[in-house]
Amino acid sequence: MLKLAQEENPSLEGFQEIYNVRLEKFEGPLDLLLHLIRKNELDIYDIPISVITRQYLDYIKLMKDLNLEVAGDFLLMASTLLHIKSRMLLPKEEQEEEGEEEPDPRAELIRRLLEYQQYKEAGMVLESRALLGREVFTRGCQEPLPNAGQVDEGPLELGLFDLVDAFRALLARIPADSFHYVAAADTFNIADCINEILALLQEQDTLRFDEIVDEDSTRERVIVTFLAMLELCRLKLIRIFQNEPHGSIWFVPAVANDAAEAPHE
Amino acid sequence: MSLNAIIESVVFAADSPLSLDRICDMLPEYEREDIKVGLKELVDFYAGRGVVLEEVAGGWQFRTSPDYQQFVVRHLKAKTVKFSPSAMETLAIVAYRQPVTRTEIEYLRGVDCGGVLKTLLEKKLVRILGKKDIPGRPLIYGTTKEFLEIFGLKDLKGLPTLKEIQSLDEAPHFDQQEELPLE
Amino acid sequence: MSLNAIIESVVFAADSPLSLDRICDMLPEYEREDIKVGLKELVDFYAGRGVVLEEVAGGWQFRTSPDYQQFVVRHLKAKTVKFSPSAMETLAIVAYRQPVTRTEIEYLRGVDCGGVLKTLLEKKLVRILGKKDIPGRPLIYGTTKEFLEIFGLKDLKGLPTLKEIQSLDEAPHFDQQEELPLE
Repeated sequence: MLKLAQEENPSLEGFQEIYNVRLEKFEGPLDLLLHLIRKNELDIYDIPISVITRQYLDYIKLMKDLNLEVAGDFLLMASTLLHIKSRMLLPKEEQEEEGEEEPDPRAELIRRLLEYQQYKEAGMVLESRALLGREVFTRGCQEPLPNAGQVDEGPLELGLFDLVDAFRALLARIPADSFHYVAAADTFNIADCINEILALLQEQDTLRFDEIVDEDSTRERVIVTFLAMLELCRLKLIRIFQNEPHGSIWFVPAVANDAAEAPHE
Repeated sequence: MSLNAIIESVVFAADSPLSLDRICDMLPEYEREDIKVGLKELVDFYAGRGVVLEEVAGGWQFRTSPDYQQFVVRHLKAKTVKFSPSAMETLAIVAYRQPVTRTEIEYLRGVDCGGVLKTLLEKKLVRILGKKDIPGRPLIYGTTKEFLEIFGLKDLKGLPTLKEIQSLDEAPHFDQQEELPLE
Repeated sequence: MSLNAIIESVVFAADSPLSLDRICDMLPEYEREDIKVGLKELVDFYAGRGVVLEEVAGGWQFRTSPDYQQFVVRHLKAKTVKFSPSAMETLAIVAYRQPVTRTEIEYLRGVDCGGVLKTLLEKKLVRILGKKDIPGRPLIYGTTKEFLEIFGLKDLKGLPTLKEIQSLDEAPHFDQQEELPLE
């Protein structure tokens, strides 16, 4: 959102006087609500919802009048406020029909506002600390050390984001069709299932089919697991056993873990 | 050759904070207790000087004292660390609520946080901890060691305590906010 | 605020040795003679410690005393290892595409990966899963348990998907957010 200095928009003066709203940079709808509450010296625990809703909507309208883009988050809050307002207007009897003691429709909003305020403030407290690179500095010169170049023992320091980011960068370089499919998390697929089986086989030498699927598993999951198993078998990554007809299906890794086999490519 | 001088040289030469464990590993000929005493003595020795010994991000590091900022920055090219209010709000939520999902952060802030989160990930202040064990398995976020280093925190327990939820009129008024320039 | 502490902080934070001229330029509020005396006093103050103030290459710099070199070099082994972009990329391919052959990795990266793969194998981040049942029977690679440990993952399903990371760039998804209760 934008902050507009009054002098830049003389035509707004009247509007601002009437509504006592000043355009500022707000971090979001909660920030704006807190501002309105503070400005009107309202009790946050007992927000006069119709007052605050009206002012909030006025603010949104002002933004629109100024052709400012109103973020969806602000509109969403507007509808939440209207919803709360309408619930407050419901006659008591009707509320009682729905169940026992209806909680205050404002309760959730109040809790969010209080919590938001707490974190907003915590952010400011953090920001006011003496920060490395701003108030404090570490040694600037490199310590001249012998053979500092060839070092690769010591603990690894890696982040997941770095890993995915590396992959992302790679994909950006590569024509999309070289990748048939890249992990999707939302549905259970064969690739996931293969990974899961491989991961399990890292921890144990044998695995039973019914360890992976149980009665609660969906039909889809059972089929996918079975297909994954076949695929692994085809890749000669696992071997499959069945001791008796209709008995448990057992998997064992086709290659012993970390076989002494060196890459001889 | 005094143990304190050894600790001093070792901590000085490291390019990130050295934990007590690491120092002990590096100096197996000395007792952990003696190393601890040494660190304590060094902290006292440097107190009030231009360079101080501090415990940050679970380790020990020499840093300039904030008192001398105005002089130190004179020759450093302005690579000033700056955080927008939205970055700080998001960072505070991640710091205090970790492990936390994006949905939770967005609910708390009331706005979309994708862009901010990505910036925080890129700046290595926030990291992906893994996935939450709930349907949909959303990613969960937490703060990094760099976060502790930059904010000069010993560990997460060293985070300033959150103000108890109180009524608004008692809360401080953040007047500085009004000065925020147009982006 | 003593001049000596100011000089100390300024020299410590500088990224190269600072000449007397330079220090004088930086501290115009102090006399050159006083700065010279300050430097001299600091040299004496640090003499015999683990860290000393020295004049090198025409400038002043703090460095570890040569007497403690034997301890300081132990660092080299204790330093945390960061990965090169090529190692990261290769690891990412193995993680996301396993089981994968070297040819596939090289096809994707467009460069030879023998060296990087070997490093990853040595670091136990990647392992040989077996041989692929195609002509030539190439080795196939996958990630290890150590890989999961280092990244703090419970299992491979904990890997963030590209879709999830990309969603950080995407437009706000505020509409789904409304009903989500926060625990």
